[in-house]
Amino acid sequence: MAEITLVEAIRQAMDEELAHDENVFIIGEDVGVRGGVFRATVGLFDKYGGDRVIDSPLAELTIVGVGVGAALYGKRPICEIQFADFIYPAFNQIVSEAAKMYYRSNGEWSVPMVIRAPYGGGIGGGLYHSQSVEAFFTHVPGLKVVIPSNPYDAKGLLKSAVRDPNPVMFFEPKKGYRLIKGDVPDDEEYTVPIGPAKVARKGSDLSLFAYGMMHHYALKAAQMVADEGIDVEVIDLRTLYPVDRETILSSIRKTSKALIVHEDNLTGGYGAEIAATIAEWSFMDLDAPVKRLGGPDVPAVPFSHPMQEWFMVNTDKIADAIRELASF
Amino acid sequence: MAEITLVEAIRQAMDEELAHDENVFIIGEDVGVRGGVFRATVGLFDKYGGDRVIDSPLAELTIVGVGVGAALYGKRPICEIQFADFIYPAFNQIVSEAAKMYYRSNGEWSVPMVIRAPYGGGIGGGLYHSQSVEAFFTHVPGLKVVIPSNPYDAKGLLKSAVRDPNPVMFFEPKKGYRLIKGDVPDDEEYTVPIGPAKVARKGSDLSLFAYGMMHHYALKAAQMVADEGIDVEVIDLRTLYPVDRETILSSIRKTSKALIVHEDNLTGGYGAEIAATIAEWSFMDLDAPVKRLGGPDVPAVPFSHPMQEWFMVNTDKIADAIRELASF
Amino acid sequence: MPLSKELKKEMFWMMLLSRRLDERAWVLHRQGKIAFHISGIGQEAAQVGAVYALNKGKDWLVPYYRDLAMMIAMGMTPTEFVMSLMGKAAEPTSGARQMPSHFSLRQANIVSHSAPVATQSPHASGIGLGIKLDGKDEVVLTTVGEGSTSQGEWYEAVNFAAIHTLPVVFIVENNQYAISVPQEKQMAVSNAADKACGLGLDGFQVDGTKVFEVYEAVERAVEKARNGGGATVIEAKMYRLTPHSSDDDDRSYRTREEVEEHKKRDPILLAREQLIEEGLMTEEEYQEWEEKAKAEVDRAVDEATKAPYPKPEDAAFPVYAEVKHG
Amino acid sequence: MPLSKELKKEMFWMMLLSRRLDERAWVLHRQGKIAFHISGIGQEAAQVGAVYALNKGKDWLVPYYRDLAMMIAMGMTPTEFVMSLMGKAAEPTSGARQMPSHFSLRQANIVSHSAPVATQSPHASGIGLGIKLDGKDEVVLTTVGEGSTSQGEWYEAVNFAAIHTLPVVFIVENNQYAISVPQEKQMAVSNAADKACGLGLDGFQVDGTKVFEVYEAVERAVEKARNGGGATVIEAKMYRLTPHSSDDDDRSYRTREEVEEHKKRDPILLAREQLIEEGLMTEEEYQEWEEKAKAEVDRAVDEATKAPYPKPEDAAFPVYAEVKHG
Ligand SMILES: Cc1ncc(C[n+]2csc(CCOP(=O)(O)OP(=O)(O)O)c2C)c(N)n1
Ligand SMILES: Cc1ncc(C[n+]2csc(CCOP(=O)(O)OP(=O)(O)O)c2C)c(N)n1
Ligand SMILES: [Mg+2]
Ligand SMILES: [Mg+2]
Repeated sequence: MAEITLVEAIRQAMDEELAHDENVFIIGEDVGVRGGVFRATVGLFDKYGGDRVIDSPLAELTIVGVGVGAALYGKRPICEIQFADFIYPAFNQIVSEAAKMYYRSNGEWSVPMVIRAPYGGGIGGGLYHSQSVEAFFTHVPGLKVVIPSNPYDAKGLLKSAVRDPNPVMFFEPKKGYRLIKGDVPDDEEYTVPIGPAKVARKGSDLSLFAYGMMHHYALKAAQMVADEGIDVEVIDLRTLYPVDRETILSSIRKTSKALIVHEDNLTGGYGAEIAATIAEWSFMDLDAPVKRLGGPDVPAVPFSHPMQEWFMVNTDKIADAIRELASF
Repeated sequence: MAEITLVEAIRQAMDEELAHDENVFIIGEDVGVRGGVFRATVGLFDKYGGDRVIDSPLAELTIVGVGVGAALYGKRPICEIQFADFIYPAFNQIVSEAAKMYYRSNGEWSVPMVIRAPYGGGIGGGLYHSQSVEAFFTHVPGLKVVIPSNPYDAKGLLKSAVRDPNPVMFFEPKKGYRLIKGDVPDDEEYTVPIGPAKVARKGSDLSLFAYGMMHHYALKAAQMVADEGIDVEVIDLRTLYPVDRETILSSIRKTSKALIVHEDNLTGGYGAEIAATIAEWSFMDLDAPVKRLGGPDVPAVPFSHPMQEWFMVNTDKIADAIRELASF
Repeated sequence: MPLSKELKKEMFWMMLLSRRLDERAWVLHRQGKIAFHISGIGQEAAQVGAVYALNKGKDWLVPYYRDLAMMIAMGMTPTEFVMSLMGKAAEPTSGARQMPSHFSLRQANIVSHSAPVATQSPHASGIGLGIKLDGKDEVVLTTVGEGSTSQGEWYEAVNFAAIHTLPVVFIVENNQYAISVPQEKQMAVSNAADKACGLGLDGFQVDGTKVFEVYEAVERAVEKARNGGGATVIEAKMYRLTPHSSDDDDRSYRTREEVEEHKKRDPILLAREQLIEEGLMTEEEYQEWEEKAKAEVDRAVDEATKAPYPKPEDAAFPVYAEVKHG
Repeated sequence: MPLSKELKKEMFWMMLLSRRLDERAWVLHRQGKIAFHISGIGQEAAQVGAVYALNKGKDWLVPYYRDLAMMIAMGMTPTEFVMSLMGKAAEPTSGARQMPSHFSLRQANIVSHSAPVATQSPHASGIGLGIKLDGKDEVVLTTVGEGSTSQGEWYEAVNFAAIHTLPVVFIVENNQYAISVPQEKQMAVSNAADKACGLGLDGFQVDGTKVFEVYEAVERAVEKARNGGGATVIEAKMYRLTPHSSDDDDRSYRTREEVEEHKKRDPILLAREQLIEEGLMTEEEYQEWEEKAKAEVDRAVDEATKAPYPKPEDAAFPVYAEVKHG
C-alpha cells in the first residue's frame, strides 16, 4: 500500500490502462507536454508519445465527437474536458450520439469511451470553474456516471470505466485532487466495479447519501455528530447512474431517515432522484421527511470569497442538517 | 371566444407580440416563407417581412447565440428550435450564457428572449423527433421553463414569455398542436402569468401533477376513474421552473397522495423534483408513497409503432397508476 | 483508375434501382402504408459515384439520411430498406428504433447516424484518427447536406482532419435547399467547396448530376487519403427534385418552373444518355433493367409487408453493452 | 483618419498604464494578496490599437479575458480592475461574482463575457443584427484568442455576420499559444486570418506588436462596417510574454530562449521607440509617465485594498430580472 493523492490515483489508472491496452489513448486540451492543467496526465506524453496522448484543438465538441468516432473504429478514447463547466459544447455529442449509439443501432455499434472532467467549487474558480454538472447526465440512459471520493475508488473505477464497453462520464472533485489522500495497493492491479454504491460508515439513526467532495465532508460531519450521540450511516454513491437503488433502500430500511447532500444547485439536482426513489419505494420505512442539502439556486458559485463560502456546502452545514433531521 | 388549435394559439401570440413591440423578432430554421415545419409562423413573414421573421442558417447555436446578442442590444428575439431534440448544439449558449448573464453581470445585462421548441413523442418521430428535454433546463437557475397544455394558456403564457426580461424556455407538446383545441378570447388581449401552476380539476382523493400533453391525458384519466369513485385533483404545472411549491403542497395537504406524470424518461426527470419537494415539505400530510409515472429509461422513443406505444405514457397507464395509488 | 464498362453499367444499375425504390416509397406513403419518407431523388449520381471510389469491405462510410443510393450500392437490400420504412423488426439499421433512412450497416463498415445534422462529421474524423493510429490504409467517406455545413460541428470535424492529415473525404451534397432555406442564407461563400480554403485542405466542386465525374473526383481524393495525403472536401452540386420529405410541401418556397427546369438534368437521364451514347447500353437493355428494377422493388415491398413488427417489449433493450469481466 | 499627435500619445499612455497595472497584478499574486491573474502582457498594442478605431460611447465591444488594455482604454479605472482582482463588492464587471478579467462595463457598451471561450462571438453577431435591424450606424468589435477559433461557436458567429453583412469586426489575438498548445495543433491554415476566405468575408493579418498599424487596419474595417460593407476578420499576431495565467508554468512547453527572443518585440518598447523617433515624446516625458503610471497603480491598489468585500448573502441575487406589469 502507498498513500497517494486523488489526482495521482487518476494518473496511475490512465498510465496502467495505456500500458494494458494499446487501443487506449487520451485526447484533450493541454494533456500532452503540459501534462494537463491539473497535472493528471503528467509524464504520459513522454512515456507513450503523441499518438497516445493527443493535444486536441480548443474544442470540446471535437474532443468528444472524434472520441466517439475513434471508439466506433475500435479504439478506447479517454477524453479530458479541462473543467466540467466546459462540457456543454460537447453536450450534443454526448447526449445525442455517445449515449444513444448502442440502442439506436440495436446493439450493432458501441461507444467504449470515458469522458473525464474535474468538477466542483470551493477553489476560487467563480461561476465557470466551479460547476457541478452531473445532473445533466444522470438523466441520460445509455451513459454511466461515476464520481469517486477517494484515491482507491478513483483508480479502480477509472480502470473499470476505460474497460467498459459503454460511454462513462467520470467526474472528479477537483478540490480534492491534492487534498484527499488515501491508500492504494502498489503491488497488485485492481478494479472497482461501476454500479454499486458503498456503505462507507455504518450507522443506525440516519442515512446520509453523498458523493465526491461532499462524501468526504459527510464522513467528517458524521464523525462530528457521533460525539453528540447521533449514529449516521454514510453512503458513498460513487456510481450515480444507473442508480444503485438496492443499497440506498436497504439503508433506509435500517435507519428510517434520509439526508442527501450535493454541492450542485438543489432544484433539479441529483438529490431529487434519490429523494424521489426513497419517497416511492421506502415510504413505509420512513419516519421523517426526506431531506436534501444542496447548493442554493443561483446560477453558479460566485468568485469572491465571502460569496463562495455562502454557496458551498461544507461539514458544518451537513452537521446542522443531520442534527435537524435526527431530532425530527 | 373562438375555438382554435394549440399551434394556432402560439401563432397568434407571436403575431400579436410582433405587432405590439417592434423589438420582437423571430429567428429559426424555415420560419420564413415556409412558415415553420409545424406552421407555427405561417403568414408572419408576409405580414412583418424578412427582418422580423428571419430564416437562420441550419445551426441552433447560431439561433440562440445570435439571439442572446440581439437581446443584449435591446431586441426581443423569439428563437425557434425546430424540434426540441435539436436543442443540444445550443446548450452551451443557453446554460452558460443566457441563464447566467443577469447574475454574472450583477444585473447590468439581461437577456429577454424566448426559446420555443416542439417536444414529445407519439407522432412516429423515433429517437430524434420525440424527445422531452425539459429536465435539462429545470435545473438551471436564471432560466424559466414553461410548458402549456391548452390553447388559452399557450397564447397567454407565450405573450408573457416574450415580455419577460429573462430567458424563457417554451416547450410545446407537438402531438397536441392540432389535436388539442380550446377557446381563446378573440376580442380582448390577455396574458397568463409565468409562475403559478393551475388546479385544473378539483378533487379530494389524490393529486395528479402533469404538464403538456400528459396533462391532457391526466384530465381524461381523472374523468375515467371518477366513475369508479376516485376523485382526482389534477394540477397543470404549466411553469415548471421556478417551481410553484405552494400550489403543489396545498393540494397534497388536501389529498395526501401524489402521482406525478411525464413522458420524459423517469430517472432524473422533472418528476423527481416534484416528488422530492413533496417528500420533504409535505411528508406529514402523506398517507402513501409518492408515485411517479414516466417514460422508461431507454434512450428515447423508438420509431416502430409497437415499440412507440410501449414507451409512451397514455390515458390508460395513468388511470392504472391512479387506481393503484388510490387503493394504497 | 478508369472505370470498366462493367463497372459503369453496374453503377447505373445501382442508381436506377435506388430511384425506383425511392419512388415506390413515395407511393407507399400516398397509399398510407408508411408514415414517412425522406428522399434521395436527384442525388443518386453523387452518391453512387462517390462510393464506387471506395474499397468495399475495407473502407468506411458515414452517411446521411438522403444516401439511399449509397446504401444500395454498398449492399443494403431493397427489402431491408422497405422494412425500415415500415418499421419492421428485421430492418438492419436499428431494429426499427430509428426513423427510416437513418442508415447503418455494421458488416459493411457503415456507421449508424442520427437525425441532428452534422453530428456524424466528427465521427468520420475519429474513425480517420483510428485508422491513422493503427497505421492502416483504410479511408473514411462521409456526407452531409450543404445546409448542415453551417453547423460548427462540421467545421470542427474538418478542422481536426486537416490538422492531423487524416484519411477522410468530406462530401457535401449540395442540393441547394435545406428544407426551405436556400444556400445564400447558409453561407456567404459561393460554393460549399470554398469552405476548404479556410480550413487548410483541398476543396473541389463537382457536377453532382454526373455520376462518372463524381467518381473521378472522389477517387482522386480517396487515393490521396489512402496514401497519407490527408483529407479533402468535395462538393457535389445538384438539386433536390422532391420536397424535403413526405411531411413537406415545397410549393410554399419554390416555383414549379424551377423544379421542372432541374428535372431536365435528372442524373438518371444523364447517365442513361451517356451509356447509350457511349454504346455501353442499348435501349432494350435499359428497358430490361427497368423491368428488373420494378420486379426487385415489388419483391421488396412484398417481403417487407410480410415481415413481422417488433414486439413492444423489444424496445426495452439494448441500452447498455454488457461488461465483460476478466 | 490619420492619428493626431495627441491621440498617439494617449494610446501609448493607455498601453503603458495597462502594462504597469498588469505587472502589479503578478506582484500582488506573488505576495499572496490575490488568488488569480490572467495577463494581457504583450497584447497591449493590438488591444489599444483596435479600440481606438471605435467611436466610444456609441460602438460596442465584446472582449475576452486578456483585454485589460482595451478595458483601460475604454474607461475602466485601475482601481476597478484591482477590486476585481481582489473580489471586492464594487468592482463593476460582476460585483465580484466572476473571476477577474471577465470584463463588462455597461455604460461603455462593453458586454459581459464568460469563461467558456468563443461564446461571446455569436453575441457580437447578435448585436450586429440588432444594429442592422434598427438601422443604426454603430459597429461591434469582438476579440478571441487564436486557439478559440477552433470552436464551432466562432465559425458560426462569423458565418452569420458574413451572410447578413453585419457591422462586426472579429479580431483574433494570435499570441501563438492556447495555454500550452501551439497554433499548428489548432488549425491547418498558416494564419487565422485565412479562415475568412472559407466564410466569404475579408480577412487580414496585422502585426499585433505595432499599435498604429493595428489601429489603421481596424479603422478600415470599422469604417467599412459602419458604411454597410459588412464584417471583417483581423488577426493581430504577437506573442504571449507571460505564462497563460498565474496557475500556469510555461516551462513545461516552451523554452526560455523562445520567450526572451520575443521580448525584443515587446509592443511597449516598440511604441516607445517610435514615439521618440518621431519626436512625439521625449525620454523625460516618458520617465514622467512611468512615474505617473506607478502612482496610478499604487493608488488603485491602495483604494482597492480598502474597499469592502461583498456580504455573503449578496450572492443570493440577482438571479432573475423583475417582471414589469402593465
Ligand atoms: C441539428 C438539427 N437541426 C434541425 C434539423 C431538422 N432538419 C432536418 S433536415 C434539415 C435540412 C437539411 O438541409 P441540408 O443540410 O442542406 O441537407 P438536405 O436535407 O438538403 O439534403 C433540417 C433543418 C435536424 N435534423 N438537425
Ligand atoms: C470552452 C473552454 N474550454 C477550455 C477552456 C480553458 N481555457 C482557458 S483559456 C484557454 C486557452 C485559450 O487560448 P487562446 O484562444 O489562444 O487565447 P489566449 O489565452 O492564448 O489568449 C483554455 C483552453 C475555456 N476557458 N473554455
Ligand atoms: Mg440541402
Ligand atoms: Mg492564444
